[in-house]
Amino acid sequence: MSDIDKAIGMPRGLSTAGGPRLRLAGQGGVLLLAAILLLLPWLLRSGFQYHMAVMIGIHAVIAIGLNLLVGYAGQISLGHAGFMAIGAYGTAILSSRFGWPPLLGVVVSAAAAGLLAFAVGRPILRLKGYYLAMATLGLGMIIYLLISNEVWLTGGPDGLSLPMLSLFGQDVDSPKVWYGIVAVLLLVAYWMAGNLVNSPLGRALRSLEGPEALSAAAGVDVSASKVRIFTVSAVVTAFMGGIGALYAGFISPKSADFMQSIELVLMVILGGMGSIPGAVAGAAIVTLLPQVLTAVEHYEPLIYGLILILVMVLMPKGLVPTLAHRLRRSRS
Amino acid sequence: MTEFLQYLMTGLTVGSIYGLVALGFVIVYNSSNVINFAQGDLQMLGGMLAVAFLAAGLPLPVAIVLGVAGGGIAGLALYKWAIRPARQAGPLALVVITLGVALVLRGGAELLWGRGYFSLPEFSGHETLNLFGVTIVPQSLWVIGITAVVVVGLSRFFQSSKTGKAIIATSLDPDAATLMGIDTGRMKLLCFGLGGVLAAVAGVVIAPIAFTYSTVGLMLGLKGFVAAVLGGLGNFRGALAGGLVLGITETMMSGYGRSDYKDAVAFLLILVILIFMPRGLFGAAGGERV
Amino acid sequence: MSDMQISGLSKVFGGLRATDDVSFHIAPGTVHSIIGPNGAGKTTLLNLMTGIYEPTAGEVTLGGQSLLGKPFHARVAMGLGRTFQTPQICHGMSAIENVMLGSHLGLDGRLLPSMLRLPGIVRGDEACREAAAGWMRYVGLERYLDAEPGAMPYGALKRLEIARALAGKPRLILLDEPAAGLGATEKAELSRLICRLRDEGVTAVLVEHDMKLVMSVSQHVVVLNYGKKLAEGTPDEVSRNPDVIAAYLGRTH
Amino acid sequence: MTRQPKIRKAGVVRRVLSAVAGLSLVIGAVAAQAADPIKIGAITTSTGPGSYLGEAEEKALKLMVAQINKKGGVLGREIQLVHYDDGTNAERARALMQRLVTEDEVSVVIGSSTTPNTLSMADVATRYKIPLVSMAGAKAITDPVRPWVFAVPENDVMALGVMFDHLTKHKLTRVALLSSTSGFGRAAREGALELSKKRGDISIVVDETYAAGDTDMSAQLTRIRGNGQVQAIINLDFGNQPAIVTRNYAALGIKVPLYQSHAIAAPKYPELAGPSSEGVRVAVQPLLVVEQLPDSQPEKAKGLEFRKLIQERYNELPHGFHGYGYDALLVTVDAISRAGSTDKEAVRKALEQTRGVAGVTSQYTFSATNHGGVMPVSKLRMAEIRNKGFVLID
Repeated sequence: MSDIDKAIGMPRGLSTAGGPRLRLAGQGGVLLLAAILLLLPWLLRSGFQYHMAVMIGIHAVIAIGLNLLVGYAGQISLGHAGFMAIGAYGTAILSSRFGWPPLLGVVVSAAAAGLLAFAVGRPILRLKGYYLAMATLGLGMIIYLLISNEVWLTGGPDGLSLPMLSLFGQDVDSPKVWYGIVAVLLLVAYWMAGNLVNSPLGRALRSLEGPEALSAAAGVDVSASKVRIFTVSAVVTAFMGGIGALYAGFISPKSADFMQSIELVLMVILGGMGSIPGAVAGAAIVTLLPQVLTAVEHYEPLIYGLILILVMVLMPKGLVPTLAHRLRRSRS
Repeated sequence: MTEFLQYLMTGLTVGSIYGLVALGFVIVYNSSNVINFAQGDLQMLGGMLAVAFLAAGLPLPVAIVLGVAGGGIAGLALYKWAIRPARQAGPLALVVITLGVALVLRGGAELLWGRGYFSLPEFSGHETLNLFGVTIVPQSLWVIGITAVVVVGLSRFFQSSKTGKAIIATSLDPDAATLMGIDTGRMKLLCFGLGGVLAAVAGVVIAPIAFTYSTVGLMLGLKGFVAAVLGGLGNFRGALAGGLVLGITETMMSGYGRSDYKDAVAFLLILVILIFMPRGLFGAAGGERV
Repeated sequence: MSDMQISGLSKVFGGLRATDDVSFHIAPGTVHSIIGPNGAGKTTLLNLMTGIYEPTAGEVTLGGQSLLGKPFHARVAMGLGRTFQTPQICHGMSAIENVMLGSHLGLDGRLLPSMLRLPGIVRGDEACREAAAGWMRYVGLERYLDAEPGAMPYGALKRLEIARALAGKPRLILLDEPAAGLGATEKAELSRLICRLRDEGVTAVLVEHDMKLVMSVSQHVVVLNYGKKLAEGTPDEVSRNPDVIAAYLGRTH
Repeated sequence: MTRQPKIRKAGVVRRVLSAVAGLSLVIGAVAAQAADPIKIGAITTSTGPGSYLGEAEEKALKLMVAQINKKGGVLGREIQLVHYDDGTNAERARALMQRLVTEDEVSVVIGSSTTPNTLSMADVATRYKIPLVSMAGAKAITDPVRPWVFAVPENDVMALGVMFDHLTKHKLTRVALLSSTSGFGRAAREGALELSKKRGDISIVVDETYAAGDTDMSAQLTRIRGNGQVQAIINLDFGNQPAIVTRNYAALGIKVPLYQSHAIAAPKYPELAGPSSEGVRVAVQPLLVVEQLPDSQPEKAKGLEFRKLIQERYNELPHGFHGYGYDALLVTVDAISRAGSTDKEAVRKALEQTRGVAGVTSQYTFSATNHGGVMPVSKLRMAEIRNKGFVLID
């Protein structure tokens, strides 16, 4: 037995300290989220509050998917609203014009978005930093312009209405039922993202945020992995875009526009890059803020802007990582 | 041919504006690696301030100078109160901060001046010129001329003045610049101010043509960013070239193709350029250092 | 039978011949050092071996198989390991996760099972974690298992990189200036680590400035100057070679 | 010994609490009967590209609600306006509509300023069965009729008809169309193409578009200039871009007349376009030129009064979009007072029974098959810009 074998063989049980704790933390997060989602209905009073909860849930799933790309793999995208719109418009067109079952429409649209992401991913993801931001922005803008201009298919700026989703022969129009659906989706997404991040594949993806040579030295096929995570996030985004369109019952090109892409990235950055609970928190903030700020009416952009500046100055790593860090420090 | 020249003239004018905004992006980016999303709104501020000063009874040239100065001061303030306090933050967090500043500027302008459209008089009357059948608005010549002066002036500033050289040194290697006794913080501050001035210049020269209003910076800021990246972030000639390429492509597309896909074609072109030239038209080649 | 064979390797940048017709072979289970003054083309040569650059001419083989045209990560899959002059560490992961990253090649990397955390993934992950902990112990980093790389000293990061490279079970490991920036004690530890690797049959290629380290651990030394191979042989032979002395002295004076 | 008082105390507290709760319930019910305000929801497009419309409407709504309350409100109750700005975003308009209905629990909603936003809100109105009175002008809003959706402006096709009539009258039958690819421009362009086909007297020989945010339309106008057939140019858009078109048109020295749609008919337009706008023909709301109307016109007296109010409060001249805000509120309040309650179905019925209610832009008569948008004759007039002002022309 060589030293190496001994070294690998010996520390059984000694070194796994990090393992179970990390995993428990992940599952603890899922449990905590489940508890929050179960208790929240006691706090929600009006239909509108349910509506906001549903919107936060939809955005949170997208933010979790986008966080895999932006926060963990370090690849910026300013074009994800385009994928959201592909999901939304695909679902709308397939269900209202071709009479497909809405959920099938969602799945097929999400697959189509994935295919597009896969096809354009390789050349685009070779770019870095702001160049990548530019290219994804361009991709998103092209999708947006197609949607705004191809009126015969998309209805143009007037938007499109969607049929109501029915499950088991029942129309789903109550915000409470939607709350349930979205809560389950969010839990699944949260759990799956946590699993992915802590798997061997996840580590390979997380290494992409560093220099390429680092990933390659670990045997990670950099460009294939980037395309893979880009595709995953596109599929998640488009899927939730479709679900969101079904929920809203109406979509317009606004959902594909540049500002929407910015808002999605904002969720990831405000909540905390590379933090799954951060993505949920970020989605909640970005979704709620404009509604809360209707109270100050004409001061809305001013105060929104000040909040962005303050949060980033005081918590440069985003809400959840910064708070977690402070908590840890105050404990020790 | 006349048509083509007419389109070219329009493209040059629009492209010069894009180029000016892009220059602002580049200067700020070079000094501190930040893409300043408030660039477009600084431009709005310049235009709005000039309009406001004019309305307050000041003569046009004075209003213009004050508008430009206002943009510069806002740029300095942006660095001092929003960027500097967050200097340990990552690039994306800084971008979010500039986004916040953009909203503050926009919101502030709406509170002060409302959301209406405002016009600034042309700098030298509105008698049009006719050259080879091409109609030229004098303001277009102002736009192109001022852009040319700014570009020449900037390159001389960076090449020959001591401060200019210090800024270049800061952008190339901040640590080395600090060792050489350059106050890099001051240079960054200066660059943000300069970025604000450039944006405001763009805002002031375009206001007589396309007017100014609280959200004017949204689209022009985006176009300026596109031009800056197209030119290869970090390069003056590139920023200007990126702006001109973008402006001329758009106009030609409007003239000869379908205007509703003008922007789509521009973005497609940019995608293709980036795929073949991953660092833009004039970007420094070279891989990652390991 | 050599582990790595380099024959007639050249790389031209513009007009500069950064690597000029270099040939040598690396025997299995030996420590092989590449030395030379600054700018001699050592890093270029390493980058040619790992596929960051493609050569203008020549051939590189590992275990008899050609490496040409294969990207870096594919060469890693064929048994090549590498560390870097300045440690390349993923700061978003804990120390042990960085090492685990090194062994991801042998594990199940399918997307859906990873997301669902199927039993196979869990088993692979646990085994990989244990192995990684083993490697960290092996390089003397057992104190840092769950540390954030940002909080670790420089020398520890360099060893962390070695652990990561070892976790990929390479047949040949390229160490790019492992001693740079280390203190005397750390250098001694490094020297012991390399000897231990050698004794266990790992082939190592060392690019290093620290002559004391090179002379104490290497079986074979290649000297480069201006992209060309200047000399080659055992440490003793090389250090007595007049060309080598001239090259080094010429530089210092 | 020590426990008993405690228990008794708790009992007392509970009793007091429940008494207070009961009392407050009673008081609440009484108060609701007496002075519970009538909640009217309003969504306007006060920011973004459509702010030009929504800001004016918002001002008119707020001003007139205050006026009504000063005079004692409706049904003896105060009106409470719950106003939101949709930022020219249809999805936001929809979310806000949802909020008005389910959170603010308003009785009726006025809004929004633009067609896409109204259409996105119309679905919610239908789903929650709440009356919606729109201030946007596309035909699609009231045709086909949606039971819960009404509109005050005459639709864009009618407005185009006024321009077409004028063109025909002056024998300018070959026309170049220049429109924006925004929602309004696109809908108006389609309306114009359809109308020209239907009427047959106007032929559209050039059909050019430009995108929102474009700062120079010389290219399109150069092409129009190059077409020898064109006898007039129609520009369909709102906001600042028609002013740019006007400047480019003047700079290129185009000789054929330029027609602008009613969507830009406001004092801001000649101010922005400057001297270039002299001689441009615009379809205008009577409110804009109210002093030039004959005294017999029913809108005149009301219009002058409204103008005074707006000028006093905001120091600006009202134009058609202020008028739409006024009229939307007027029609709504009229329906509530006739319904005698804020019951949604009753208000909807009352809206359908609106007969000859005189607003500042028009008189309104709705029915089960006409929810607005169509009038017997268009109220729009043709005006020309002279000396920076709008002057009615034949």
